[in-house]
Amino acid sequence: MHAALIQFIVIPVVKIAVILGVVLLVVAYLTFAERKILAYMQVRLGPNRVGPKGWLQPIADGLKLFVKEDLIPAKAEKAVFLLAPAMIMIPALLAFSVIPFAPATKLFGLLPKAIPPYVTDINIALLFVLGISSIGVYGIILGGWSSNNKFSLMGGLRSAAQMVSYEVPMGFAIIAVLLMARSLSLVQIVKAQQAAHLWFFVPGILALGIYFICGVAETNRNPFDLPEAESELVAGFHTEYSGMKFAFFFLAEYTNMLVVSSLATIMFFGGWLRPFPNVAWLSFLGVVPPVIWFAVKVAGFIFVYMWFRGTFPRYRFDQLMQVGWKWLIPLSLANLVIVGAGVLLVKG
Amino acid sequence: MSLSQFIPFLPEIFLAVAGFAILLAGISLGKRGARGLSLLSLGSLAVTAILIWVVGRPVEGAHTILGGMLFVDTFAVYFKLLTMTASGIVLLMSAGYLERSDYSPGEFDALILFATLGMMIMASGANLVSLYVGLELMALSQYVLVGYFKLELKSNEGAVKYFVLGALSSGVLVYGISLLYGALGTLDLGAIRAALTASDTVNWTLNLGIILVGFGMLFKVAAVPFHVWTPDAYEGAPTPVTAFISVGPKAAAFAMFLRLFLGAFHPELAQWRIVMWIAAAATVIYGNIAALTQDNVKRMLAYSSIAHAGYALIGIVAGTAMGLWSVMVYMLIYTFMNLGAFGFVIMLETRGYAGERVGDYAGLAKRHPGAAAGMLIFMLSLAGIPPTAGFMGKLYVFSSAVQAGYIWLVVIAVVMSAVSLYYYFRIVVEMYLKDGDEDEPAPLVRDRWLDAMIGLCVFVTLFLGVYPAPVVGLAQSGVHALGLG
Amino acid sequence: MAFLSAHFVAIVFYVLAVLAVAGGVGVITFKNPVHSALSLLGTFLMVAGLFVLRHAEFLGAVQLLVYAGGIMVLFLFVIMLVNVRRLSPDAAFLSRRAPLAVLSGVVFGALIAFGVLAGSLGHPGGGATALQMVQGHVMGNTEAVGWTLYRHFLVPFEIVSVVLLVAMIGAIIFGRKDAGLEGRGGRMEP
Amino acid sequence: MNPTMIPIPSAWILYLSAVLFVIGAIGVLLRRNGISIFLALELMLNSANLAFASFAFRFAGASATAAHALNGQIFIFFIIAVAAAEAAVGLALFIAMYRRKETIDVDRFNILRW
Repeated sequence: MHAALIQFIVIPVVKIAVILGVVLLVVAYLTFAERKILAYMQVRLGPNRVGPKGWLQPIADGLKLFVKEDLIPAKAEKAVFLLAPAMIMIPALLAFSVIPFAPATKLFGLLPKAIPPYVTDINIALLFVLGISSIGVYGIILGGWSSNNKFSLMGGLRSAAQMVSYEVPMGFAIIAVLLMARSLSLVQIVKAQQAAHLWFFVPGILALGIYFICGVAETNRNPFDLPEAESELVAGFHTEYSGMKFAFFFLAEYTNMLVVSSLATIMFFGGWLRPFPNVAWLSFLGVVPPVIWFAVKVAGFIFVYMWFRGTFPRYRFDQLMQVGWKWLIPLSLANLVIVGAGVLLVKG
Repeated sequence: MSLSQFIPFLPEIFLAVAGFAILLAGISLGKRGARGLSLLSLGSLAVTAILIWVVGRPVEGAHTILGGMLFVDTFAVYFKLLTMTASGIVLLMSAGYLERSDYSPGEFDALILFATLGMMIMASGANLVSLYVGLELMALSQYVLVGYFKLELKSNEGAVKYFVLGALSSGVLVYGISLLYGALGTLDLGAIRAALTASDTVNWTLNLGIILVGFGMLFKVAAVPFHVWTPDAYEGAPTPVTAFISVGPKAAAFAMFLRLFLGAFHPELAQWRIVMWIAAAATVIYGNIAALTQDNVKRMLAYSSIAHAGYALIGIVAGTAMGLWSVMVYMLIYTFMNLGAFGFVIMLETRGYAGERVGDYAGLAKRHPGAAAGMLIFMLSLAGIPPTAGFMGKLYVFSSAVQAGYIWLVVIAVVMSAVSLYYYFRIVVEMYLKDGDEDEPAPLVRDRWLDAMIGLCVFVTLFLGVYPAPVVGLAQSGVHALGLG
Repeated sequence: MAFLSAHFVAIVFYVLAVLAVAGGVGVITFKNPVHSALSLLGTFLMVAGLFVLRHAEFLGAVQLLVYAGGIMVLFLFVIMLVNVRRLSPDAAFLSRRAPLAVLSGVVFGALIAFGVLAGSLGHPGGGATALQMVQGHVMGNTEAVGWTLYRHFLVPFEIVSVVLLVAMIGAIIFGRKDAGLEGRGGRMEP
Repeated sequence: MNPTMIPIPSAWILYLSAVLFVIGAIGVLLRRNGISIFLALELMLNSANLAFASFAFRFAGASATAAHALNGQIFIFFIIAVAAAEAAVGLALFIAMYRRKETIDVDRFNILRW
């Protein structure tokens, strides 16, 4: 009985708590990282007043948002208005329940038996993440609608169209990975890359490109940040939000970036695997724990996100739709055919 | 699954590809290509028919293909060719109509072809999954076609009502299928029939499932009390579409109806017969009574088509081999006579919805004796007066019911046929006995293709009225496919 | 604790079922279509959970992706686009048809319940392995569904692709604004 | 799943599906707004899906019917696909009509009698 208690209640709860804590902390510092990186790209200093070199800035930001007055517009649809931030944050965090950061570990011998550090490994993990992240669009569309503000509504509707459109090529790009890995389990996808002696970004370079572009669009980041386009929509769907509720939208964006980057790492860059995991003379790289390898790769993708933000101008809405429907979807279909043929040739 | 297994499926594959090609051709040809596209579509239907004749015909021993998804039998071939003929006639009738309208013909023709594909699947489905999917393909194409004139409010409204009720009926159908599946554990028609034959206990899950599937089918054939959509959809739709949905989809729905109820569910005949009896009687009575008061010809023909569905249902109630082939024959005859009647409505419709009122037919005989004579023949046939085909169709259906012992149903149907004379002859009276507005006579569309198609329908209606044997023979060969007789 | 672990499935079922029914009731009672749609979304999510409970994991994910992530977004999109708030309130339960509708619904429900009962479907049996079997090997629900779909149900699968094509044609026909056809234009589009 | 867990009877889910079906049917009869009717219809389709899933699970338990167990899940797949297609067409239809008429209240269609 006690074993069951530990196995089914204690361990999962601890895991969930740790992962939630780490993710939220990382997300908070992502905002800091973004400001710093943008600052360096624009030859500025960035936040540097709170704490040493500004390192306590996210905490100050959090405090500010927490104590700020929470406004609800008089004619807003109150229940939905309150629901919207939750509906964007919860799916973003839920996705982390299936993302494998590292293989099962004894934590340097601290644990009696190896325990996987991720919450669960289900055999439809990839579909689950896709499905969960497609729920995220509700937060935006409902937030925009319930604010009773035309600009917010336009932002919300734009976002709905954008996210639904870009889900299609994203799905096709992911199918290419599935063809190579032959599993929907994220753990199995990583193991397949180990077994194949090849990270999937090599045969799936096109899929990676499509996936990441769609990922940028799905997270409403520059150059696809039309839903919040400051200059035309005065911050779009979250114009009317303030305080903690605004913080939720803000953090959800970064959480989603983290999800997209983690998935990209897992599907194309071998997840927690060190570079060349099967080359013996490189085994000294194994000194670095797998979770660090994972973090480094994810950080790379996050940097690309911020790089985009620092360099690209925003698309116009019709251009955005054109890119999605006329370029990415045909391209991803073509990629699917190519990868499928390749898999057939190699594996028979 | 080897590639050679797909050979009997080639007609369907070809039609799908052709539909897609015509869609693309329509985009490049634009609004001027109505006639060319119609011919192209007709050509692809013809090729499909030839393919059916070459590869899609039943072979000894192999009754289902592709893992038990589709039947290859004479019943399927009969209904496939019937629905394809109906689609072909509609395509030619609609070319001029579309030319006069502002709407592009490419999507129209493609949708007709896709709907035809759906009907072919309905006629040959051997599994509830393929039947359902075929039904939905047909239904979705129809919704779009009914609303095709999207700037006409009537077209919009007809489509919305049709869509809402159609979706409701498919929901009911699907729930019925789920209960059937729950009761029997299979979706395969052959297996369902075998299971029903084997068991002799009354299973309520099963019966409820059959009834719900029956409701879904009654909706698709527009039988009372599931007819509500019919007048609105018929009146609102562009007239060629009305002509189309009144024949092809109805025939396909009856094909599926027969396949299910006289094929798979036949062992449970005693359980569902009473429902069909009531539906048939109600449909015949309501359709004919409601048609009496209509002033709009399309609406009148809508109620008339409800009544005709009722007549055909009588054959299903009979539940015998003769009931089966009489319904098959009836659908063919109905297709030609109804298409002909709608052809005349198209002819009188110069632009928009003008020429739809009964009064617009006044004095037609004086100005256009040929057209009036043709309309007279279709009205006679729809009313069931010899020597037209309509009479023969009714004769077969009614005698099958008499043989099965359903005298009262036949009495009701005969009485109601007499009632129907009133509204069919209202048009005849308008045409021959009334003087139209001499100053401003309703113009008539001169379109040689339309004339030719109406001529074809006149010919078939008269020919089958005096010599129905070939069609009866064809239909009778389909009886065996369903395991009756 | 023992009770909890033994009746885990039942507890999950009850929670999902109650929420699903509550969502369903919400769909038909809320006056604002947006609220109806949201409550339907809730029901869809619960049904996805029930699919997983019945070892239809793949379909649970598809339900999430297609229904929750696609169809309902489309609904909300359209509701917001046509600005249903401007319509008259949907005072359904005040109409005189209400008692009739509820009565017929209840009768129908009783019929189904009776059908289920009389069909002696109450037995608790059920198994997961047959739902994960691919050619005699237990692999997983996704693999099994995929295998059956492409092996046995290829024809309907192909036909469904045509159905989706027709849906696309229809949506484009109704949705597009033809410059030649429509005189108005200038409508605000997102 | 823990093998000591007590499974729930299939009939429960069937009852739930019947309840949802009836709620949907009542909704279709009561609502007048086209989109609300359509929402209720989706509820009905989902109830059928639920019934299929339940039956499929039940058949998977008995060796005689296990071979057909997956067919139920396959049907759900097709229902979902068709429902998506229907939603696309139906909603586009509502939009087209709204553009014409600025209403989607089915009772207010007065050109054609209901």
